Amino acid sequence: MYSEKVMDHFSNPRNVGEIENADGVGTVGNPACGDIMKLSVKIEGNVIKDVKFKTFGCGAAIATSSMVTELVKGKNLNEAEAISNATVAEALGGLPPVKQHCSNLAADALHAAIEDYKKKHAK
Amino acid sequence: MYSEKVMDHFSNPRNVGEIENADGVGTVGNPACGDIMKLSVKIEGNVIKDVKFKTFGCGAAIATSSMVTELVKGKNLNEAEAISNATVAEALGGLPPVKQHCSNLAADALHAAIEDYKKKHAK
Amino acid sequence: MKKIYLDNNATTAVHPEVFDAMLPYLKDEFGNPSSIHWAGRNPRKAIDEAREKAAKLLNCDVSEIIFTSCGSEGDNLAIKGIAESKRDKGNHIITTKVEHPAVLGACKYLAKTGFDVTFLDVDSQGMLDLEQLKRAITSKTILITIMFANNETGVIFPIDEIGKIAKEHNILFHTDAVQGVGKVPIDVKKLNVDLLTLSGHKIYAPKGVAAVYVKRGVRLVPLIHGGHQERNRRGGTENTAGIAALGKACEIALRDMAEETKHITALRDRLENGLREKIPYVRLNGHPTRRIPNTVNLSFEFVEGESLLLNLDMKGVAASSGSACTSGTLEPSHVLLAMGVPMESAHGSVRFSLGRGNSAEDIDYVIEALPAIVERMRSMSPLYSTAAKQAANITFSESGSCSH
Amino acid sequence: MKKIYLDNNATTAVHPEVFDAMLPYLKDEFGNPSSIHWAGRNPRKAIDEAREKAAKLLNCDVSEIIFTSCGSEGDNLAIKGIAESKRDKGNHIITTKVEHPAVLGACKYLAKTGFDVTFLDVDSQGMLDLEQLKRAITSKTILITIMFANNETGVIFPIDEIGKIAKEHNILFHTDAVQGVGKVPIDVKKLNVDLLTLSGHKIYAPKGVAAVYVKRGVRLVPLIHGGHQERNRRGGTENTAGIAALGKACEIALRDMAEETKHITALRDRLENGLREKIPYVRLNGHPTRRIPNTVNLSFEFVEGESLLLNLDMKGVAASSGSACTSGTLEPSHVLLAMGVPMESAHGSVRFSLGRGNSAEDIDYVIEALPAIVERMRSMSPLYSTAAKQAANITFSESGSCSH
Ligand SMILES: Cc1ncc(COP(=O)(O)O)c(C=O)c1O
Ligand SMILES: Cc1ncc(COP(=O)(O)O)c(C=O)c1O
Repeated sequence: MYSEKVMDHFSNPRNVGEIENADGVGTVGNPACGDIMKLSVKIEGNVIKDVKFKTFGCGAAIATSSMVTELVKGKNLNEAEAISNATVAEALGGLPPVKQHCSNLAADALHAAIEDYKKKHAK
Repeated sequence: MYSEKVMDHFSNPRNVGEIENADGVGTVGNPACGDIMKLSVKIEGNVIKDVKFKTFGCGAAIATSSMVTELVKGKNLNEAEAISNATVAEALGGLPPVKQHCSNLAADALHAAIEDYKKKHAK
Repeated sequence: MKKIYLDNNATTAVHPEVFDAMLPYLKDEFGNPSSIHWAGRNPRKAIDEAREKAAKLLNCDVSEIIFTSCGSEGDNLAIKGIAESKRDKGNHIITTKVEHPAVLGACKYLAKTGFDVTFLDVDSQGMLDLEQLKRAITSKTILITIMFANNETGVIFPIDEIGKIAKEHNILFHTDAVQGVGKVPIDVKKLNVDLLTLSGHKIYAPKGVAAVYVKRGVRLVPLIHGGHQERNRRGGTENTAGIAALGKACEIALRDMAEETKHITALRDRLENGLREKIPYVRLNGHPTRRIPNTVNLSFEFVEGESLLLNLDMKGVAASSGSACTSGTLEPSHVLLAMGVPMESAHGSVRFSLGRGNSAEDIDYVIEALPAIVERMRSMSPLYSTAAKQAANITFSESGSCSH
Repeated sequence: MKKIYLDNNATTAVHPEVFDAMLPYLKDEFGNPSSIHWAGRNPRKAIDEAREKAAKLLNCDVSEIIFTSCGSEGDNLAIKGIAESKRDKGNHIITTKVEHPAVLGACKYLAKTGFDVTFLDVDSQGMLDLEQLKRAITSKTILITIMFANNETGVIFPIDEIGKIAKEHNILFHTDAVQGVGKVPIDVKKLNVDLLTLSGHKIYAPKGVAAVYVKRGVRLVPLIHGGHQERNRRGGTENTAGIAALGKACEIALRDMAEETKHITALRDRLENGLREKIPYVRLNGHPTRRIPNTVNLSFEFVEGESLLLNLDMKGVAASSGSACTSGTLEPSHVLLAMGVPMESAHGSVRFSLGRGNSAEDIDYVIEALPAIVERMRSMSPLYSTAAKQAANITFSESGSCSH
């Protein structure tokens, strides 16, 4: 069902965990689909220095979480905001049709984390 | 589909042919079913001395024709008239269900031949 | 005893390559194709590949193939599925009198549930009158279902022209191509058909698997509701082994058709000519040329078909009868009757349908054996005068009833 | 790699004896069972014998068995066939919320075409309330269709009692016994069922064959119209090889059931107890005792089922998820939701279904492997606090949509 790349990220997920004293945290999901993602970021200047995730979800959910952390690390906020769920799916070499709508929330989690950072920062 | 006995009578039918100057001839059938039987009898006194058949029909039709000639030879007219299509089928060890209604006209042909004989005789 | 199989329109032997192709799925690769674990992976791949092969044979897209369990299911799915999905557009269906019982049965069923069905006539050679078809079309016509080739006579209908007529009138067109696929090239794109049925066991796959082509965009109500299989158009765990077999059979059909057709046509013509030369009073049922290459249907006048078949069988020759005596009813073939063949001749018909396994020796054996059988049966027939060597004059009283 | 198959409710491996029983019909005995010649004779016999074996397993008459192509076809035939033939008597059908998609699909389809369908609830252990059933019956109720055993949880319904209720009210009763047959003794005479579905590939026959028991005198409209096969109740050339296989599988089921049940129950309990001992926060989905002997459905809280299955698969263990992630939709199991299992737990369910091929070593391997997998997945789960070893407190914004 899944491509090799998806299975690689699923079985060896990058950047699992939670950043203590994170600058931004985004938690998104939909229990009906069975996917909940929590992404935390460390931001220095305008750049994402560190990022970690925790995900409750299927293979696609975990792989996209892992992939988005790889994609975003070292990127500036503008670049990070430009990453879409489609970007992530593409970077994984595609997802099975049934997984395209749901289970592909990693970019949403990232954006939520950045928003959270901005909100705190704005204060 | 057919029992061994039916197949025996089908492949080695007894008393095939037509009796010249027969005392009675019965021809019955139903082209829709694809069976037409012609039975001719030679009668002496009250007894069926000889009997022959010609049949256009399926395996069951030919086997029943053959069997009825065997059953009836040497019988008197009362005995012959008592032979029914069921008697013939039974003597063959049964016919397949689909063949029980049609294709089992041999006794009808016999009765028609006897009737023919009686009609001529009555004159 | 010699065994000569000339009943390939009834069913075919499984091709050895097809057998090999299905074997793994009856052994280690038994998993459910919907499973995500190791056991389901190769079965899923097998189905995907089979679908590609079937699509290639018909020149369509993989998404346009629905696997079913038999041609009859395919016909029922196509006809009832379209009837139901188009019910609000109209309730008129056009078919012919010479369809296979699966199509006739589905249409007669629909006729009982509020549909209006026109059964077109055929002429004495089994051909359709396209003007009659055009006249039958009404504003309520939603489906035309006409077979590609007749199973009893082999007659091929002008599917391309029918397709054009259907298209002009914006009516969906289904063809039961169970006897056409694998015997003549069929390109659904060129034919203008919207739905097409094929059956595995007529093309050297085993019984239990078939397929329907459904043109993209054509929606039909499933016959078997259930799981998501076949894109929600046919529920039920897939018959992986059967489907893999069908795929292989389609691949072989595409590969070998040209060559096999040459081989089979030559043998069929040899049989047809040989028998007609040796036996008087033989009638060809069907069209002399517009016919699938493997089929010849002959009536041997004055004798009945089943008797001939039994006698042939005793000599190891398997053929079948237009007479449905063989199949649980005693009425003569509806196909031959629709062609106006007289009752007695209809009952005297024999269908020889050849296949890739046949040889010239097989054919010569039949040409050798059958004349004596026919002669013997004629000598027993009250309809034939042996002395005059022609029809006998007889009258008879009706007896027996075919309805039971 | 070790391969351990614990997904026997999805499908089973073909039993070697079954394979041997079907082989001849994929080779020399390829004839059409309706043919009168040599090629049809043994296939016909094979079907007759298979019918006897199936009838013997269920304790019914051979005339009461209809062979079909899959359990889904059987369910559709039974439900739609009765609905249609009883339409003039009433339009109400009773079923449950936890039926297989084949039954639910057929019922929902009927609901769209003018039938009124009641979907009964189940309690948290997946059991039915018979009082609710009784209350649901109206003067228009023509059919009750309730499964014998649930495919996801293994829960067995009180079919005998339901049968009595149906009989008292003179309502026909169909049971989808696809997961019951072969696992527990089923005697249709004792159960008061009028129709019953079984499927070959759940009892070590191949995919592509199944059967419906239809009590003598019960009339149903065919799903597949066509030839005279199956006493005019199911058209289509018979899948001889599949039917012979199903017959053999029924024979083996009858012969081996008692012994296999002992073996499989012991292993299932060993698995269930072993996992629950070693892993905290495990929920048993279904009834602890009223269950078919081979099935256990567990939710591993805080982790998602598909991830677990993928991890198990990487270790060679084939199991499946109540979560339908695996089968083309993302909604969690309708069965578990009907039981009131929370969304997250429903998504975290794993069904282990054992079969005759399993050994104690298989089970111990899983008991060994799974705890580490669960722990690792929990450490990745935002719903679980690794430090506190309990549920984490989280809030999240909804995103994504399951409907597509
Ligand atoms: C309870 C139940 N009913 C029906 C079916 C459908 O059977 P099949 O896959 O043979 O169509 C299944 C299995 O998939 C089942 O578990
Ligand atoms: C023209 C035609 N249509 C449909 C069928 C039905 O196919 P199946 O036997 O696979 O149901 C057949 C063969 O029996 C056929 O010859």
